[in-house]
Amino acid sequence: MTAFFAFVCVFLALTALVASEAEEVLSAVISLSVFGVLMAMVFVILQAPDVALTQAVINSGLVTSFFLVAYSQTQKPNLLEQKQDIGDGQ
Amino acid sequence: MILTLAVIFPLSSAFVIPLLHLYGSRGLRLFLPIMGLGAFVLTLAAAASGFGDYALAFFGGWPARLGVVFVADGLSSVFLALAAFGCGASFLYFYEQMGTGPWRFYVIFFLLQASMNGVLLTGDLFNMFVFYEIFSLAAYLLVSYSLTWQAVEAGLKYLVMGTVGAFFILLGAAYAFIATKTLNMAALAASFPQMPKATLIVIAACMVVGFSLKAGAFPFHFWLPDAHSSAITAVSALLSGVVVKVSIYSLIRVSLLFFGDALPSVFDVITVLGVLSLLGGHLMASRQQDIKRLLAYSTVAQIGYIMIGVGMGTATGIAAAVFHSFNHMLMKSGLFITAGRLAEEIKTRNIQDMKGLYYHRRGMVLAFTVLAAAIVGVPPLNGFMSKWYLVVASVEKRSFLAALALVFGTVISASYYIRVLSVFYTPGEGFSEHESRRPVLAIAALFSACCVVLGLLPFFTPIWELFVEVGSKALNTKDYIAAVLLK
Amino acid sequence: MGLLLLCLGIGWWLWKGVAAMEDPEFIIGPAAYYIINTAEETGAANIVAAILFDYRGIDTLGEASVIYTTVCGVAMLFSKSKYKRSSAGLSFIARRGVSFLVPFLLLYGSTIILMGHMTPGGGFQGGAVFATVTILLCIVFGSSFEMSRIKPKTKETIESLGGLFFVFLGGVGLLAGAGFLANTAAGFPRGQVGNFLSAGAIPLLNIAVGMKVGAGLSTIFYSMVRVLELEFGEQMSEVEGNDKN
Amino acid sequence: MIKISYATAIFVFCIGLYTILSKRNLFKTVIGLTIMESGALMLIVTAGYVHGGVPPLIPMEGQAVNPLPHAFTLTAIVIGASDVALALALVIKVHRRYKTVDLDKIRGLKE
Amino acid sequence: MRAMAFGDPVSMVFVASATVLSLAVLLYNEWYFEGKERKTFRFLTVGCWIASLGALFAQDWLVFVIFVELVSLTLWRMIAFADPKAALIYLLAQLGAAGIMLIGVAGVSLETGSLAMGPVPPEWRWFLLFGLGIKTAFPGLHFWLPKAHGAAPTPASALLSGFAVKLGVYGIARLGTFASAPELLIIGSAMALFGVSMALMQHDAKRLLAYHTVSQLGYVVSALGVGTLLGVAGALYHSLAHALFKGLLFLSVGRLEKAYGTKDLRRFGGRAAWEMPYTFIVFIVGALAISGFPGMSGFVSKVLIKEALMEKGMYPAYWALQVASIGTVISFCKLGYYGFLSGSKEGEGRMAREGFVCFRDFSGLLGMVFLAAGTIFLGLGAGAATSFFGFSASGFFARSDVFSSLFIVFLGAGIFYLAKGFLASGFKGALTLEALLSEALQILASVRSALVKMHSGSLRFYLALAVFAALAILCYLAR
Repeated sequence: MTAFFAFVCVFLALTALVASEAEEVLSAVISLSVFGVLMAMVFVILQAPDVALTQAVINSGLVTSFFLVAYSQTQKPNLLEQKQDIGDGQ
Repeated sequence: MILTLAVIFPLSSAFVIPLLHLYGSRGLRLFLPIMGLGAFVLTLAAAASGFGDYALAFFGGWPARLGVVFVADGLSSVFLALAAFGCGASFLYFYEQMGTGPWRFYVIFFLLQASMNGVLLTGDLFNMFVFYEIFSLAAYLLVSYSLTWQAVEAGLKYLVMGTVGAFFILLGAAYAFIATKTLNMAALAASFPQMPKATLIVIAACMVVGFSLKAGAFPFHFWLPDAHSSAITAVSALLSGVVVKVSIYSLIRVSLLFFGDALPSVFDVITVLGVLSLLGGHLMASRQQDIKRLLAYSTVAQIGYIMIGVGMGTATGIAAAVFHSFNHMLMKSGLFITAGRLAEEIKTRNIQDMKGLYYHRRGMVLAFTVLAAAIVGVPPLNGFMSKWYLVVASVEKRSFLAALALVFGTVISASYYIRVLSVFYTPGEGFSEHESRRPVLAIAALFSACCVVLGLLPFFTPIWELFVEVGSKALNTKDYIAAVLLK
Repeated sequence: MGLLLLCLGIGWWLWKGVAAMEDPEFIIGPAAYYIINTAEETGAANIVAAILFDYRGIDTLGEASVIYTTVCGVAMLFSKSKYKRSSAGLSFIARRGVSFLVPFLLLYGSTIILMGHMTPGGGFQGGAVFATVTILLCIVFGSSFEMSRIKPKTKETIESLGGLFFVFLGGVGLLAGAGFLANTAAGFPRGQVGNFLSAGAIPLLNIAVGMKVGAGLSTIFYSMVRVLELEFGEQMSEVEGNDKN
Repeated sequence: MIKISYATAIFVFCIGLYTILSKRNLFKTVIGLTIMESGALMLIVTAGYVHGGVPPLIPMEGQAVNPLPHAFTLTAIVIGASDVALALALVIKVHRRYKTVDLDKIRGLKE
Repeated sequence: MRAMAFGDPVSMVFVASATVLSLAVLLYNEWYFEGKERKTFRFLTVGCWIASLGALFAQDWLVFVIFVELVSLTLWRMIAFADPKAALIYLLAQLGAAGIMLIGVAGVSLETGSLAMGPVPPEWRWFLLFGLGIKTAFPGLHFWLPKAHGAAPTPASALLSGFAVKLGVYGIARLGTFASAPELLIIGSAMALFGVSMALMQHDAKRLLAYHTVSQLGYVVSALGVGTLLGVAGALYHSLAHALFKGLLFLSVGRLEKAYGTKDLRRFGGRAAWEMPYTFIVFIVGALAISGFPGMSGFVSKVLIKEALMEKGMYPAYWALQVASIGTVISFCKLGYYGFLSGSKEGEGRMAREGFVCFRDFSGLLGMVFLAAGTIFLGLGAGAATSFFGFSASGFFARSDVFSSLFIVFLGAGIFYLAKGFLASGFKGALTLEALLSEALQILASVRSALVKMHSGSLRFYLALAVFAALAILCYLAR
């Protein structure tokens, strides 16, 4: 059991390193969701089912989708000038 | 009962506002002042209940060791009063300026007030972290409320640094939990001395770093000038006056309860941070041209004063720190409200362009002068008295470095506040001649009056003995543990 | 390079802090009490849900208001943006497949919420599943379709009602004089451990939190995605095509 | 077993901290925040682990794991998620003004 | 905190000097200022008077420090009318002094449990002495005095050297126990010599008078240092006399300045003695008093101080004071000669008539006559004055004292007559303390610019510094 857990931990650390060192932000976000799934697996091994479920749904599910939306916002070439959007000089 | 209501009432009014906005927006104009007033009164009631003896509120009927408990003692009641007045003033200012248009601001404002009361009252470490997160998120949002690019950038930087600080606090709480498997502060305080020294060091470092990062002490203060100067006036008054003090309260509570006798060298670290912030804040403030940035750096310096008081670790030290926090709330909120309103009216924040403002807005500039004199430490006002008590506290502990830093700080703060005042009073070109609206003047006048009253009070009434008693009660943890756990 | 040293230094100190403590053989502190008395005191089979909603109920209320702050804040940040253009939906096969899948997802989410006090799960996880459902609709069918089905007004109402319901349940405990968020002490029926109608107020609180988290997270996603603009040119026609059927 | 997970948790925390400090892209900073937060979560959960433990559900066979850290981790995960959501919202707004997410160019508010 | 009670003889002396001087200055203001400035100055002078009364009647150190700060605030306001920058330096010096005194007072309240004014445990004596030193312009700490006097309008500098500096002396008097304090003696004589030597080098009338204030205070401080009742009496008497004749001298120089529009000795009209006869007469009274001419108040107090010094056999201090008084005589001959008698090329054109048209002109002179009368009364009525202190110095006008002071006066005049050419130009002093001060400011400015560079706006640097500080804290806690 410990050997399997050690393997998962090493893999976990690797995914974290990939998430931080990847050049392309998209691949970083994807490896972040993989990291979330692995973290859920670690919680299962540590006998914490509630936490595993939450981790799976929120960190690898919702947070990744927020990242993707935010990333697409910044990549989208602005069709029209966005001046009003920021509401400058309130 | 009162303690729970002090948190639950603002929270539920935050939940109610969207419904009111959607289904009965006419009612919003009536309900908002009621909610603001209710929150103010309940917070004061909670403060009053905690002043004499420990006031406890158990959640879910479970005793302290099992569930979460709200504890109001002398220390938290002074800070509750401080929060009540600060939030009340900012609420009044914003309500008078913007009315009920931006209803989302009020939702976040009430959440901030509820979570601030939560942090000041809670007796559970993790619960304090949760409430801490709420009011930090609310603070990030209020900073970036005006959506100008400065506010958004300041909000982002405040968020990233604040979250790193929050994770350090979470780490500290986690380590405390690992060692003692409980998170109730009283139970923790009882079992801290038996903890291995390595863990104790990690918890102390994490807590001090986390809370001073949130409070804006020197090496961690970089977000504070940007955030407090680019926020709108009501928010920067709220941030400088109240939000920063809550982190100071948590620092006092945690360092006294846990490291009072287990790790006394924590207090030397806090003193050094205090001296650094005092010198750094004043030096940076002395070269600012933007009046709100000047006031923000002055906040960093005043946080240094408070941390020097806390760092002494004696009853008079804590009393001086608490007294100065209250004074600083009065002075800094008043300064931000007056300076902010003046800056908004003449559409510029550069000090040099404000020449001759005295001859066009006499009331506001007079209030600004009294408050500036108070914050510099001119004798009859409260700034002087709190500085005097800080000097007494630091001399009592024979730490002359802190005492000399206090004196040096007074001298430098005098130099840059006088620079601002001299610009105000030199006759300059004509601004549009009109007096600010009634309520803002009333708030400014009220705050400067409080400064004068609090300055003279220690001569006639034993108010200082009250504060020393608060300090000594906060110091003896055994009394706290007995009150919370045995009942 | 220096930064790496900094972080490793912090890591080394943290490791020294943890290594100094020996591994626990048995459970000490309040958790031991919870494991023994959860069954008869709260009637919930899932001890973590009992802790979350009964022993330390105020934490969860704090938790729900953290999400509430973020939702209100993100909506405030994006409330001034003028562009409410629908994002392009996916191809026909994806739409048909997802429309088949959505009911099961909703069923799964509601089971997590309702069975929260017996099996691992609860308000947060169920609410998050509901949020994923709305996000799925938003991506596959385009944000205007999702907006037509679930209007932002209803989402805000659900969220606020959820919060008020939670505070109301807590108030019941307060009125009964047993402190805020009191469960069995405030008269909620404990019922038989393990079956559906048990554990007093915990299922109701689960529902309240589920409503709040579900509506909240989808509002966050919606207000972020709403301002997504269309690529100029080719995608425009494809969107009209999809909307017809 | 517990010491390994403590070590991994602390290592992941340090990776998160390193990402925030070293990377210039704002998204990487927010990713770093998430990773740091997950490291802290793992630390709390392993605090409750007992060798040969059983998940804390009432029909327990044998020694149950300490359920208290699970409640805290649940709360901490949701707090982390809302932090990230707000951070990303602000990142979008900052991008609108600066047209870039490079941290070294976002230095409008100086001394 | 029993704050207020009627003072004992020591504070009565200072109260008397404060009242007399502010009355004279009030009268002088009428003439010196016009329009709105006059109103504010009237208000400020009264405020300064009340604050100093508060300080003199205070029974406990904290209230004393509070009122002393209020006095310096009102004086700062007065100086700021003429030159805000010098005023700021003055105020910062006073605030620093008050702060350091606060530390001392805090120490006292800890040791003795009470804040009562009175002898102070030796450990905290140094703090209080340092703070009071800045107030009484000890040699090292007097950097603000010449700048403040040079810039201040005349009534303000009269008040400043009149009793603002005296409060410091009052503090030292309160501080002193009746044992002899050698450090006060050394500081006193150093002040006397330093003040006179710097005064001789000045060519700006007001700065000259300012340095003379330093040297006269040297007399008072060394008298306090003697520790006997006679010493204290001499010190108090001299400070009272000094308040009057220094105020007189400042006011008369002020009239010169108003008439000729310049303070520089080298550019006076030269026939001021004939054009402004009354001012000249009053100036002569002041000059004689300060140089200790028999029959003037200066003479009485100097004799008292010298007797006190001789009684305890402190010869080095005695001779230092003798040399200083010779120097004083020389510099006042210089002031009198260049100010009133000998003309210089540039000063020819200006003419000044001293007309007495309305009460305003008259009141200016009235103030000065009032002070001159006080000086003369203190000089002649010495017997009555000393009895007030509770001892009778009978043979006051002993021939030996009269002869020695006459000898000093004529010696000084002789030296002046011989070295007239050399003194006229007045070269810039050697090591001025300003250089040292600007050096300190330089370091401060470089620290500040380093700080400013740190606030570069980059988030990564902020976080890196935060993590580094966290590491430092960890290492400190673990040592």
